[in-house]
Amino acid sequence: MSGFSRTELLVAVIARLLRGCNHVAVGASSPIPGSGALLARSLSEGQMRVSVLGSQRNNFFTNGGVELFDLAAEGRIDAFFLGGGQIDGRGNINLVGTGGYPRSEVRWPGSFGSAYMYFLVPRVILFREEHTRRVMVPQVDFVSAPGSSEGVHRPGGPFAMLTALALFYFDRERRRFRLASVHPGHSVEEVRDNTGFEFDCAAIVPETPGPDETILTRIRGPIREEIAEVYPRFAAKLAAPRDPSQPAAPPVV
Amino acid sequence: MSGFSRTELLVAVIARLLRGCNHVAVGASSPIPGSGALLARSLSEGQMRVSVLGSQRNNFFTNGGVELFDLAAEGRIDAFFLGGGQIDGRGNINLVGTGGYPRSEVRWPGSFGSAYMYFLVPRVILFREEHTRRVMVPQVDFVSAPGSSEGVHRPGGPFAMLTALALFYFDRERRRFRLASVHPGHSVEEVRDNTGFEFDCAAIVPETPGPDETILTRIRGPIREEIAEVYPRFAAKLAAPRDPSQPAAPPVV
Amino acid sequence: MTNKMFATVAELAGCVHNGSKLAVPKDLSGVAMQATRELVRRGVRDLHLVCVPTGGIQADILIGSDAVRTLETSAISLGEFGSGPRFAEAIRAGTLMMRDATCPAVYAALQAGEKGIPFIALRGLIGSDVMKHRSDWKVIDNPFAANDPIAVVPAIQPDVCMFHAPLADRSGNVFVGRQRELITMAHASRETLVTVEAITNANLIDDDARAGAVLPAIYVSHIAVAKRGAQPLALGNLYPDDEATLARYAMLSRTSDGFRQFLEEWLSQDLVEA
Amino acid sequence: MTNKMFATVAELAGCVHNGSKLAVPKDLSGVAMQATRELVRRGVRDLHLVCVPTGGIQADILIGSDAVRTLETSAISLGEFGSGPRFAEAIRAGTLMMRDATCPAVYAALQAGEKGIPFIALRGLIGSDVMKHRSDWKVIDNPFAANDPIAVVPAIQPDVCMFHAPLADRSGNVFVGRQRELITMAHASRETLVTVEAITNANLIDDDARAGAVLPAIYVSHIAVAKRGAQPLALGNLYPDDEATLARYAMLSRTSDGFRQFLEEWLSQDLVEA
Repeated sequence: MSGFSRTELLVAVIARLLRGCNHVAVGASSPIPGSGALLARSLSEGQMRVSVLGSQRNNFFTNGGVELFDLAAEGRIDAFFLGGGQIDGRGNINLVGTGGYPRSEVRWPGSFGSAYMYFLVPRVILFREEHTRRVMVPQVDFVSAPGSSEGVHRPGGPFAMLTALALFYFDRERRRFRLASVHPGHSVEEVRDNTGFEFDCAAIVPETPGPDETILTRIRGPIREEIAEVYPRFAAKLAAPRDPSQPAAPPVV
Repeated sequence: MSGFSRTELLVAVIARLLRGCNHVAVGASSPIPGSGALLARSLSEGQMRVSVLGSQRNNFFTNGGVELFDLAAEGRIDAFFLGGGQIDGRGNINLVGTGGYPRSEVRWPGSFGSAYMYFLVPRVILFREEHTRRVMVPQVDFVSAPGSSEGVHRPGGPFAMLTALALFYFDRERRRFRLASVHPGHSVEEVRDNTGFEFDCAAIVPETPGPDETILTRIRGPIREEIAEVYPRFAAKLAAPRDPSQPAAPPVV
Repeated sequence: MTNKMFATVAELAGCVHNGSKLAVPKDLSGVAMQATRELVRRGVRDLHLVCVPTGGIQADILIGSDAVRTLETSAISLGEFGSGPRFAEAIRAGTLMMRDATCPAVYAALQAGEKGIPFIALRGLIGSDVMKHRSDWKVIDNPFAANDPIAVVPAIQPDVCMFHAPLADRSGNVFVGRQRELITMAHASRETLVTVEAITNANLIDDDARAGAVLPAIYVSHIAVAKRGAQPLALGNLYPDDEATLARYAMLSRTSDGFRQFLEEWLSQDLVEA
Repeated sequence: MTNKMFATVAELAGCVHNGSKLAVPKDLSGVAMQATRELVRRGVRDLHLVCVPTGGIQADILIGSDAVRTLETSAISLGEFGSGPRFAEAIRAGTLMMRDATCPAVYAALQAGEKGIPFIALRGLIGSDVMKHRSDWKVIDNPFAANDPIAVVPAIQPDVCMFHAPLADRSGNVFVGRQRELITMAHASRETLVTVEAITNANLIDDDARAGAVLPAIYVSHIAVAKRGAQPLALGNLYPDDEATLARYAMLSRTSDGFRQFLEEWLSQDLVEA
């Protein structure tokens, strides 16, 4: 990795994943997805709307907390982000906890809107920086939301998964992840070693392209300023290039 | 009838029928029920709220047109008014038309909220000035809302019916009207001659008590001023005592 | 996107296509009468008109102009000027597919549309002829209680809704004030067409006091300025009913010839300037 | 009625009885923290706490104080300060009746409560363990389409809801601004308790700009003035999070002793003056 930080790479990748969307919504505690969405918007020449939960400036909701969810069901949200304390190879996510339910040994906050948004938003991007076998498990302990469904109205679902190591696409037919690219400085082996489930993988996996100078300038300038409204501490770190460590809290609805 | 007009009598009777209510709602095109409700409130010493559709001053709704109906289902409306192009002896009301359906020969505006409010508001007062066999029919041609129901959640229903001739109570057990009083200047025979259905009737039926001087003063003063906000032409007539003819449009939701 | 948002009244009315399911608000909530005149001028046909939850002169004129194939409403009334004559005539003639409703059912069905759920339950209704004649409504057993039949109505998701509001901003946000059913209607509709009295340079969403009563631009397809655009109907505290015109309509439209005369006068009127 | 409407914060909190189903809003919407302190001081017990749709420090403190028997929420989180330590501990200890939800289900169930309908349908959910563990939720066949199973959730009608808002008027109307879920919550609840920053002499319902964002007095049981009543949480644009206190809570509450220490400090605080 040279010339840009991991965070900047992730922001740039997210912006690419959002290309062509009319409306991208970003949930709470999501500084990198939020920055990526704002970058995508700045590159869309006025074609994209972005709603950032917790923002005043980038949040047009006037119907209370329910509006985000109603918008999703109306088909007016094209992309959304979810995370997971655990994610498995079928795209199931767990935001609730491990070691039994309801008396979980480790209890996380809860499922938020995942059990709904994952079904309704066409392009759900799973974003979790921590890429370890602790997170990427053979099977989640609790299904906050399943990766796929049968016989159920489901216009939405997983589209891609982005981690600190790599980018995956989700193949809805095969119900499996496919490794799309590995970030600079990492290898397919490293990805495999740190993933507790099987995934599809071509013989040659490209490197994730980093942001070019134009993109970097936008991230460090206007995007940083915009995201500072909601995430001032994150924005401060974003200003300092080549900062490889970022808080790893899972994004949530 | 002496010293007060028919309208003033009706307003006074309505106010009596509303005694003890916490919240009375009045629908559109209802100047007499509206005046009665405002009078009842002025007599309640601050215990009663009144919502008058179409009023700015006496309408606290902030959730759009649905709020009236949601309030009813929540049990937050104690009394409401309905009319009917036809009313029958079982309390069924018809606001739709006569002579076939959907190709009715005579078509009225429609059922408004009656098919809902009649089920949910405990004290529905049927108010129709015209008391003729054209209105008071053996059986309505179209049931906008039935007078009673079986095996259905129904906290509400008809409580009384007030016309230009008389006041009836509705007996929910027997599902019939009972003549409560006949207005000054009219007789039980006249009521019977003009009613197309059977009703219960004691051997001696009292005369409907008219408003006393205190009540009349309120009606002609503050109530007239308040109702003028919504019904200026009605209020102008209300100022002139002993005006026996009033527009006979059925009250609607 | 925002560039194309602002249109003339005629352009805006041009977005209501023949055969559309069109939702319009009740008289007190902001009726786009100027835009309706453009609809009639254009000779729009085969509308499925959904009155939210009742209609007045707007619906009666559209019916009289043979623009409506299906009518879904809880009532058509000219208020103190009586029933809708063209409506009653069309009923007698049997030229309308009539779907009599009840006000809360229209609201609830739009709320279902807004929420993207296929149906919603509603109390009342059972045993009424309104219910009996709505083959698209059903009674089911409340899944959470024994012996509790309850009506369910399918969501209404109009192709387009059209209304008149006091104010929009340059981003396309629309202030609707107390008339929150306009927001529900727009949420439920695929397209939303709004005529407004004026456009402000301020951003309505940024205004803490007003924001709760603003329809955000994401729901709005087109906006046109139409000064006194609800006349002859009232708009909130801004202007009252034009009672002379409403009375004249009520009188003339009792006959087919009279209605045609009213229409001619109305269609030839210039836009009223504020 | 209006005479009794205005109370002290302690009197207001006294209206939340042991065993009540209590609804409270998420952190950004106006949390009545001063009133919550009075609840804890009084030692309220056996609450069925409904977080709309998630909870934060308020819920975690109530859980740590053994005030909660049943918890219905889509999440408990201290935001950037991590998970709720007392919540996680109660889960480990098995002392909570846990009803994990998902945000839109909480909103939809309250909307059903507001509408007086016994249930409401909701997309999603089917196949999740959230659904699997909610024996009070069901899947039915969409009565209007073949092969379309859909989740239905029963209405939530809280005994009481409690929140903090910027402003009330002397008639008991409360301005909630963009936080419209507060209005839904109050509509659905039998009683509504509101602490406010201030009371205005103007009538909020008469104000055309604000009226659409006002909770009318008919829904409001009691109002108490509590200056900075949401602290340490933020209130809209009026004041930000008290990050020092929130961080201190997150740190101390990791242990039961630490939590008790925080509680002692918090309960002994004087009311913060604006």
